[in-house]
Amino acid sequence: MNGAHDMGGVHGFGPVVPEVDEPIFHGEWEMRVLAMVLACGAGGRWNIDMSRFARENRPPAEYLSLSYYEVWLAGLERLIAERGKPDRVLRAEEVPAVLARGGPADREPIREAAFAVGDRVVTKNINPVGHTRLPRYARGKVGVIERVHGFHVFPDVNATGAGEDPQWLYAVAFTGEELWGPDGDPRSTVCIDAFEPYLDAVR
Amino acid sequence: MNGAHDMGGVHGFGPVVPEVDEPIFHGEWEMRVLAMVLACGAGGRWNIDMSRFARENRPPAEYLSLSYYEVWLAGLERLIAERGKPDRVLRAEEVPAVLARGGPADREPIREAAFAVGDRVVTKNINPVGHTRLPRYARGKVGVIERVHGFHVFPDVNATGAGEDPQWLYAVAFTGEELWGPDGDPRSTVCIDAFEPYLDAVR
Amino acid sequence: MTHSDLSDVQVRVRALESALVAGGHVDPAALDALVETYETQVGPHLGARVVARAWLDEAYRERLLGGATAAIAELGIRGRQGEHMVALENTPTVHNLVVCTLCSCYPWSVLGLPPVWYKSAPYRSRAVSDPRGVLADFGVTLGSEVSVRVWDSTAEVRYLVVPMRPAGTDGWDEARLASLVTRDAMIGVGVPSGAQTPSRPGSRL
Amino acid sequence: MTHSDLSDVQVRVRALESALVAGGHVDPAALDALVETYETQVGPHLGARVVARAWLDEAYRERLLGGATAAIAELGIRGRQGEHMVALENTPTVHNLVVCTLCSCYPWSVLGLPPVWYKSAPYRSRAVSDPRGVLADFGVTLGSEVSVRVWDSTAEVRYLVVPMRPAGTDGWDEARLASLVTRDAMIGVGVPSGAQTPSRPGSRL
Repeated sequence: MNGAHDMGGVHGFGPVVPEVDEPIFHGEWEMRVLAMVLACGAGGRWNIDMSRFARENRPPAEYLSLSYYEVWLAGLERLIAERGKPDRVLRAEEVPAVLARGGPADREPIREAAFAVGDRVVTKNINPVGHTRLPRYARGKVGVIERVHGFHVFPDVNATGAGEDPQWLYAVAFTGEELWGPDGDPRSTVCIDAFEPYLDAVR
Repeated sequence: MNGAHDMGGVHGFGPVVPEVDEPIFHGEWEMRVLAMVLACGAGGRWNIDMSRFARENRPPAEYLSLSYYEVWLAGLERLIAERGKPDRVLRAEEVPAVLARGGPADREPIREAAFAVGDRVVTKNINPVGHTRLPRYARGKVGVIERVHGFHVFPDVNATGAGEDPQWLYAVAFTGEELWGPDGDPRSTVCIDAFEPYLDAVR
Repeated sequence: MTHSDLSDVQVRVRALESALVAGGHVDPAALDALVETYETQVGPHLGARVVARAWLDEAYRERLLGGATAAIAELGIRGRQGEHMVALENTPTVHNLVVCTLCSCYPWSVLGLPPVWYKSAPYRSRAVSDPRGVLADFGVTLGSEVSVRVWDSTAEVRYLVVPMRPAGTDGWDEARLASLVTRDAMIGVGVPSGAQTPSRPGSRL
Repeated sequence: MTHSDLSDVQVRVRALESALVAGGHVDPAALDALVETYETQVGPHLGARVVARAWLDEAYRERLLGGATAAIAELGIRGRQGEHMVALENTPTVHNLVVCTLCSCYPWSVLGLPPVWYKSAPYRSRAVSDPRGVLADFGVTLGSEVSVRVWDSTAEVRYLVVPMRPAGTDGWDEARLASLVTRDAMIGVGVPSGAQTPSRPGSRL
């Protein structure tokens, strides 16, 4: 979705203001939100792409007025309301192993990659109302395949519950000028990680 | 600027909800804001493009949380703070004539128009931090000149105080598919009013 | 908005007006005159006269479509936010819809001040990307043979939609026809209020 | 945020935890273990070990740049939000900067949880369009000969910046070198804390 979460290139937010000696959490409640999100995430009712969509899919004014862990809390509340409380309980003794294992997104490739390092590609102009990981600023832009990351779960489909539909994933590099025109930094490039369905070949 | 005001194509705001038997103003204060904006606007300290930039140039969360007349109030406060109170006073007896005259934006052309109805053009990809009237959704897109409106004050420059720098102004039509890709309505077109500096010829 | 927020705004407005008036920067009678103009004089009844005239008078219709600012001025209608008018005629196969995605530009001189929904984020965001969805919010469904033309008012040109004349209005005079022409129809999110059936076959609008 | 808002959030968090625990959906000891992990075990000291090892051991550096997930796992470092690691080496002419514009993806396994600024709108919006401006916010100025490569973490790949080894650190052991490697340097918004002069001529970073 073209939501407020898709912030790349938006103006007006002001300077970055790092906090000196920032604590890991700002208040007890942030700890509990983090822990509940991780524990419930291990519960099997939803996947990480559903989680991201539950966080981002809200009115822009609301998204922008909430702090990071408030967005996480709102997302968790929605996931539970829509999909139920976890029925697989993460036990304390399982925590180290579950965190160490993480949630790898790579899958065994079932076809050849369409692109190789150095290929020129153009990103598609898509504007789905659902979840996507192709940011607005990088749509319809010509770039170069910088890396082939592997064959990964496709968030646009996985977020809907229709399966993992894994796809080849690439780092694609764009010049600052391609992304931002004359207002771009000519001595910068931006790489995004783009799934093959986002890309067309440039002849 | 790529601000929260540039809303075309953003998702998540919900349905349009018309108010039944809506009054012209919702409260006395809205009337006074409208009137002060018009009266001070006639005061000569700023132009309409400076006014628009004063309204839109604020943090996105703030812009989205304010009502329309609250944005107008905030803009007026800023204009007065930055440029001073009007020194030319609009008198009550002048109001009918001033409103009837309005503020025409057309100027005597000093050069030929570069494009004619039917020409194919592509909008530039610009991302200025200052004021512009080329919305994000219509950048880098191919369209057709639909109308030649005339030779009009150029807001991008006029908003800075550097003069009117008038330019040819065109209605440019884009297909839904060109703007939104496969998520566009194939039976819709969108016309924007675009100044010549926004446009390149498509050969 | 909470009550205390609203009070804050009211306090700011009063303080600003007091300062402007006290310093001699603003004539309070001018403020009253401005409010009175938009509360009682300027409104969609003006645009409705233009539309009704175009329905009745083919020569006027042609002048309106060829140069709306002058044609509208023929009726004594002109002014701020209507300096550069363009009239857009709906047909059985083309429906026009007007928006301003960047702020809320609107043809004040013929429609008065815009309603809140026109200035709202839902309308400004979706009119250009999902115009049929927006029309559905207003209860308007177009046939598949109708293409939608959205006009995003990104400069100082202001647009007036000329809806199709409803069937069953033969012989009506201008005032009676004007009474059918709603504000929403002239923005493109409605149809004339008396329109039961389209004026020409093949349209469901 | 006002105090009453914060209380509302705290109430919601407590209510949710109570309901989840009471229903047997969540093990409260697991919540404690999760918090404890990210408060005391996982943090930038892990990434600093990786960087220091790469500075000291050319073969390790090559393995890290060729396949970071496995090379990092050699040091016993692995896990959630670090399943697919890529190491990005800064050079006198290339500076790498990591962001996630769409949410706030971050290499938890090597850096711990992200700081607030990394998750903030100012950073997420400007890192891709004005990276030198963002670096200036951190007091970092790059010479004109240095190009910036911004990595927007839009999938499950996580990036670790390997900064340049500071000059004057010859003979330092891994622990001492690691003490120079700040979190910010591994995101790309800072330089190693002891870096007075660059390790190679021609760079001002």
